Amino acid sequence: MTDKPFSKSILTRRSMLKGAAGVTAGAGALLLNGTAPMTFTRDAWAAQFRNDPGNNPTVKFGFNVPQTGPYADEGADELRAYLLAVKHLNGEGDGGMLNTMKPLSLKGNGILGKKVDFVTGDTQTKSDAARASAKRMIEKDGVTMFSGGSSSGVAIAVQSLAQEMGVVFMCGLTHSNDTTGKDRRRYGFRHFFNAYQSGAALGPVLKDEMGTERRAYHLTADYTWGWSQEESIKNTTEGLGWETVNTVKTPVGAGDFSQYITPVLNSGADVLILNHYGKDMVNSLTQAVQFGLRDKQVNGKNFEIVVPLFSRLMAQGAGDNIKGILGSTNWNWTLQDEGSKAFVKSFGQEYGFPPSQAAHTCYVQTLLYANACEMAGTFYPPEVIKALEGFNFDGMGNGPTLYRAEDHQCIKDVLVVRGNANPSSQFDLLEVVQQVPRSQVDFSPTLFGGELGPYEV
Amino acid sequence: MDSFLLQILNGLDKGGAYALIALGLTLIFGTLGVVNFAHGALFMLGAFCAVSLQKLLTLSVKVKDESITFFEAYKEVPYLEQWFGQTGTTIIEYSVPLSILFSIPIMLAIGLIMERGLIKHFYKRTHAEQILVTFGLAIVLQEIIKACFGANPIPQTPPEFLTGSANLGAWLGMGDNLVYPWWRLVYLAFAGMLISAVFAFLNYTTFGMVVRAGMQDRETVELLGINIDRRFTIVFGLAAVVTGLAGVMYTPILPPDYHIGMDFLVLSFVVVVVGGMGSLRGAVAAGFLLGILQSFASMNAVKSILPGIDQIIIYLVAVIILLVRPRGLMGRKGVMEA
Amino acid sequence: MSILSVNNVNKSFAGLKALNQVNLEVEEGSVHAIIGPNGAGKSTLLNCFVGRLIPDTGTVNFLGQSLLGITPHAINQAGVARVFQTPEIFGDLTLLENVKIPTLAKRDGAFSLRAWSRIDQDSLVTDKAEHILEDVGLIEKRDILAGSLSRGDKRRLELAMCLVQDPKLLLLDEPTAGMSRADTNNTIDLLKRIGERGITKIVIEHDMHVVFSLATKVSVLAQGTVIAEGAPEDMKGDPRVQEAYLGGAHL
Amino acid sequence: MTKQPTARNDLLLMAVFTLAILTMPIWAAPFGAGYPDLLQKFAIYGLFAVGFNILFGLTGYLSFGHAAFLGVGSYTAVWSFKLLSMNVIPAVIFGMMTSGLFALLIGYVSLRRSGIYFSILTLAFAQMSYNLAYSVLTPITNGETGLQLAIGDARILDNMFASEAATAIPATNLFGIEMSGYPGFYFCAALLIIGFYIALRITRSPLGTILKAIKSNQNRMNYTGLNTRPYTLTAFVISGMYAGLAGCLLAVTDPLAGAERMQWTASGEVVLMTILGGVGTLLGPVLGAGIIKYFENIFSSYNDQVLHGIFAFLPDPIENVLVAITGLFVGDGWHLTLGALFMVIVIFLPGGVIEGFTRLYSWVRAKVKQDAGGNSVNNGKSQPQSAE
Repeated sequence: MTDKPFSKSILTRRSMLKGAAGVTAGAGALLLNGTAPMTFTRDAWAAQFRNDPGNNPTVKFGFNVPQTGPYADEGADELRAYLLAVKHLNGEGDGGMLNTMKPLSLKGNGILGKKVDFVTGDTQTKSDAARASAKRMIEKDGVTMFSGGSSSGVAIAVQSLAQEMGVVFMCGLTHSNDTTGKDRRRYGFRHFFNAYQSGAALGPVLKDEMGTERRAYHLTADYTWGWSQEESIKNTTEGLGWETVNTVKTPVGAGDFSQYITPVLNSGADVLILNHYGKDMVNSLTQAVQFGLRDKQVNGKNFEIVVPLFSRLMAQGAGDNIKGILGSTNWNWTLQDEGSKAFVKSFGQEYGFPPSQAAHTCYVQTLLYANACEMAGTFYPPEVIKALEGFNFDGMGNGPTLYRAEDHQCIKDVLVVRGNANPSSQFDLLEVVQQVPRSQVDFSPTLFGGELGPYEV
Repeated sequence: MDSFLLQILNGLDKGGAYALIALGLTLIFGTLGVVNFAHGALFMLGAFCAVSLQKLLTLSVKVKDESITFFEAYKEVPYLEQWFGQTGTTIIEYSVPLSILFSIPIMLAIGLIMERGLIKHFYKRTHAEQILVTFGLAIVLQEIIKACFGANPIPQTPPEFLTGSANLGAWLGMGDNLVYPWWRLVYLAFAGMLISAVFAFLNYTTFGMVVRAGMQDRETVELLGINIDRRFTIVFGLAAVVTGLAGVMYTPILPPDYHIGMDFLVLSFVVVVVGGMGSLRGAVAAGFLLGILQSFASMNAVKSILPGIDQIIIYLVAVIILLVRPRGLMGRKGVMEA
Repeated sequence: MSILSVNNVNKSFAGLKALNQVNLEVEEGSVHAIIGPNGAGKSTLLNCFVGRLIPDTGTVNFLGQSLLGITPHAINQAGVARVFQTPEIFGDLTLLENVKIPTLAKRDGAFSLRAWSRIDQDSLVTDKAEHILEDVGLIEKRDILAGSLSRGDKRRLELAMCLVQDPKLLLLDEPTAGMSRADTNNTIDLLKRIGERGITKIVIEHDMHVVFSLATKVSVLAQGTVIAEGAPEDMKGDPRVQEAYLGGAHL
Repeated sequence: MTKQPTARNDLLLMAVFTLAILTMPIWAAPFGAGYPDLLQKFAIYGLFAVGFNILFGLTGYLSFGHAAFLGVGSYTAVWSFKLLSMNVIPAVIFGMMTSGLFALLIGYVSLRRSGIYFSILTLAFAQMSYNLAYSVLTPITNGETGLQLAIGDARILDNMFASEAATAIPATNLFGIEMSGYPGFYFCAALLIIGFYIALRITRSPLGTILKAIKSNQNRMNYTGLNTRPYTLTAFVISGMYAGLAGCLLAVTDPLAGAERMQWTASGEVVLMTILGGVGTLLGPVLGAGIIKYFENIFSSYNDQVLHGIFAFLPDPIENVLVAITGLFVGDGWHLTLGALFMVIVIFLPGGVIEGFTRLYSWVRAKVKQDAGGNSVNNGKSQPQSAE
């Protein structure tokens, strides 16, 4: 890991192509930089993109995950998955999902004959820190692709950086409609599902379990992801015939939610929907249960709580309070398809516990990018992007999946889960109620607007 | 009417928590004059005393789940349950109340060590240096906890009979919706008791009187041949215990993680300053005032008129109070004004 | 002509009468000592001259202008400087800087934005500051931090900070309090030399030695009221004064 | 004896500082910090800290809300990019103006109190700004995601001269020179040098001396004929504008403005930078900013693989032990190292890193003197503490 700060193209390719102005300005930098002008002399298009591995025996990936802050545990799990993916790509270990992925262009000898190397960074779950870390990977370490993240704000911020810099970003955990909606980017890809799909998947299950005459009360984290989820769930439930009693925004990181929970008691609502994630969700759910909401009878029905987006780590934090609560998730380790089994097996053998949904998504994203390079026969981003766009694959844990070309959203099965009332082990926290087929959670790519932007930057 | 009463209860409950945290800080910051940015860390350590005891009590036999072959999945049966049956289960159930006893000596020791080992040397240093060293300490403590317990919140449950809600409405004849969680009522009562105890200690014991005199005029007290240093150490320990207990008791309401202290740090400073530097009464009053105002600002009726008011109410009130009353609610002149 | 005239000033704190119908005329060029036992209201009276306290009733006029409700810095700008009982100086600054601050205040007014010129190249200010430091005998210490001075030196520095402004009226609150006999005598000499500049001075003092060395006029304050007034020699034997001190200093 | 730095000392200091900043890409490279983004961050946060020090270092007023001005500067700059032009000049001008105005308002109210009460007032204002920017002000700030550029932005000035509609989001530029990468760093560096020079001039000016006097003794100030309030307000607004400029530059080099820039932790960060480097010194805040940003970006990137690479020359068992131990302090443990560093510095070097240099310097000088057999060797011109 020696630093060769000046062997990388210091001037952006963009500014080089824009002509003299950029070169004069960069004169100071040029003095320090022997190789930058060389990019002109190479004639092949493939040589003109940022961080071209060229003749290096390795290709470098950047794994940008929260290592500090509230999502540090999730970030650690993501990092484990990435390391595993790198191992499998390089032909080490048991190969994991490389054995189940279809169609597969990868050969288990790295990518296009190059071994995969990686660098890591800390997003701190802050847009600024995440972008700074990503820029380090791009500018200093010379990564060809970077991936990671545990929140939509970070994903969107980093994704737009990817577009500016011309380096592909494979999103980690991000659930907001905006990521592949109004803030979609040509250089960003999302495997994770979105809030709309959560609503679409939960709808029929909610109808089966709770009927069509319900009165819902929303508590919503007061930022873009929360609003986007509230809207999606509201549309779904109102489509079922439910009435929305109230939607209340709560400050992020409020800690004590009691002042928002007590009004629910008198509202006449019989369902509480918590549009919270992470710590907020752990706290609001714990406190809602303490207020006895789940023991209540309203309108002759049992009071229910729904948490539209679940993760196993959150379930751990909420302890017993999660039992019996309905929600949706991208993936769960108890799935019995070949891909999931292969992944859980290699992850479990490597680390001694099952992977989280964030780990799964990060693992799959790495493999998908690698496979696209192999398909395209180059690391040149526009070609890789084209290979990923409209890519149909299977054997990665969510059934047959399409990487949609129009918005870079994966369309695949979504899981509706319930907090396990009777876990058989410390990891068995969520039981899968239904694997909702992808046809049911499909949506028009134009639904949320947005523009991908150009291939060439 | 119900909702109004409930918000008052919420406010009192929140206020109790704020007051307890601020009480510890006001002893350290308002009276010893140390800008202690590690105060949140004391709260966090208290909460993790409860977590540690729970982990200790639930040390378990691991019964392997044979259906899973890739890694060790197991059901945990705590030794206590295995050895003592029902009694063991009950002991585990009472982990949080037991933590009170468990945490007092630990927090006292932490407080004493912190004061003797570090803070003592910083009484005469500038506030800037106090901030840097205590903030550094807070980060270090936090990271140690993270290394031991991870970053994820760890759920804590109160004893079975305190898990549900008290049906206040039925007692008062006011309808079914006036319910309030038992544990929050317990917290409120506990906060009241602890605050009274601290007041009684400082007001009615010789020790307390000497300390209060020393806070007013350190030199004179020292001239009387009293070793005020040692007493300040004990006050620091006391503050650590009070703050730690606030943390222990709060765990069933807010599953603790390593960052919980930082979340309360700013708030605790605001409460102390709004209450007025050097005033214990002020800190308690400000805690309850801010708690209640925050609860009311979160009511839908209020929010529909002033959107976002619940996000800023604490700070808005702080600004108004400090502009109307230059030294907070009950501050003493000349404390930390320069 | 009187430079400061105080008419029927009253001031109470929480019902306690600190000043009771005080009348005082300070002649221009005089050294006017205000003496009296502890708690007589001397410092309270002084605070009414500098804008720290506002009298409940009555008037305080400086050169015909009312001082009531005027901020301390504006009163200073009008020409009133003050020396405190415990020297108030800028401990973190060098002696030279200490003296430059009042020089700047005198020259540039209560607020001016000279953010670009170098203060060490401002020869006008530097010369004046060095000159006054020489006057009070502190010039060798010009570059050390004021906080490290002895109490006597601090007092001299504070005097220098006041004198550099060429005030019309100088208020001295126990200028020799806590000083050794030698330091006291030095200070008296210094004050006498200042006297040659013709600055009007009001001195609050316990030390009768100082009073009789300096004052041209003495007012005796007791229980918030002026009970006697006159030349120092006349005051020496006045029975009212002796009674007021009640076994205090024997005059 | 406190030696007063002369104009010549200062000229030398400026020359050395300018040289050090401009050659940073060269000498920072061996430390793994020689890439544009981190260099930009060094310059930007250095500027932020220099400005903060004008308030805190000189007047002693500890603001815990300076991040608000950073945020306001960023938002204004991005809006200027969106509405007016991708040229950075209007962005910088408007950013400094709005943050200055904002500082004037907040300062006017907050400076009615001093000491801790002032700190809490500024903290409260900043937290209100942050909370509102994060939620109800989303139409202006784009909430959690942060304000970003879009292809369809108005860019009135640019579009007056543009021949065709943009197909991609244009880059921020200075009359055609793109402000990413090294040009962006040199732009920030130039502003840092200018900002540093202004701070130096202010410190040496009558204003600077008066501000220091306010810190030293407010009571004496009142009776010295100087009205302290406008002076402190001036310092507050100046340092607010520095913060605003730093915010602008964050947006210039990376056109995105997020609410988290205004959070109290961001305000706290600049306080820590200043104290870590040395309150009231000129160079200290720049150093402090550099140290903290270095830890955040470089220490956090060391993972076990990197460590194994570093210790590869050792026998395996020793290598593994060393990796295990150092692994605690880097990667996800970088916070721990930073916290420990804060404590070590303040315990052993009251006065910050600059104090360390000063001590080292006097130690070396004493040593040299000794070696020279008592002959006084005065090489005071190159002394590092000419910063003070």
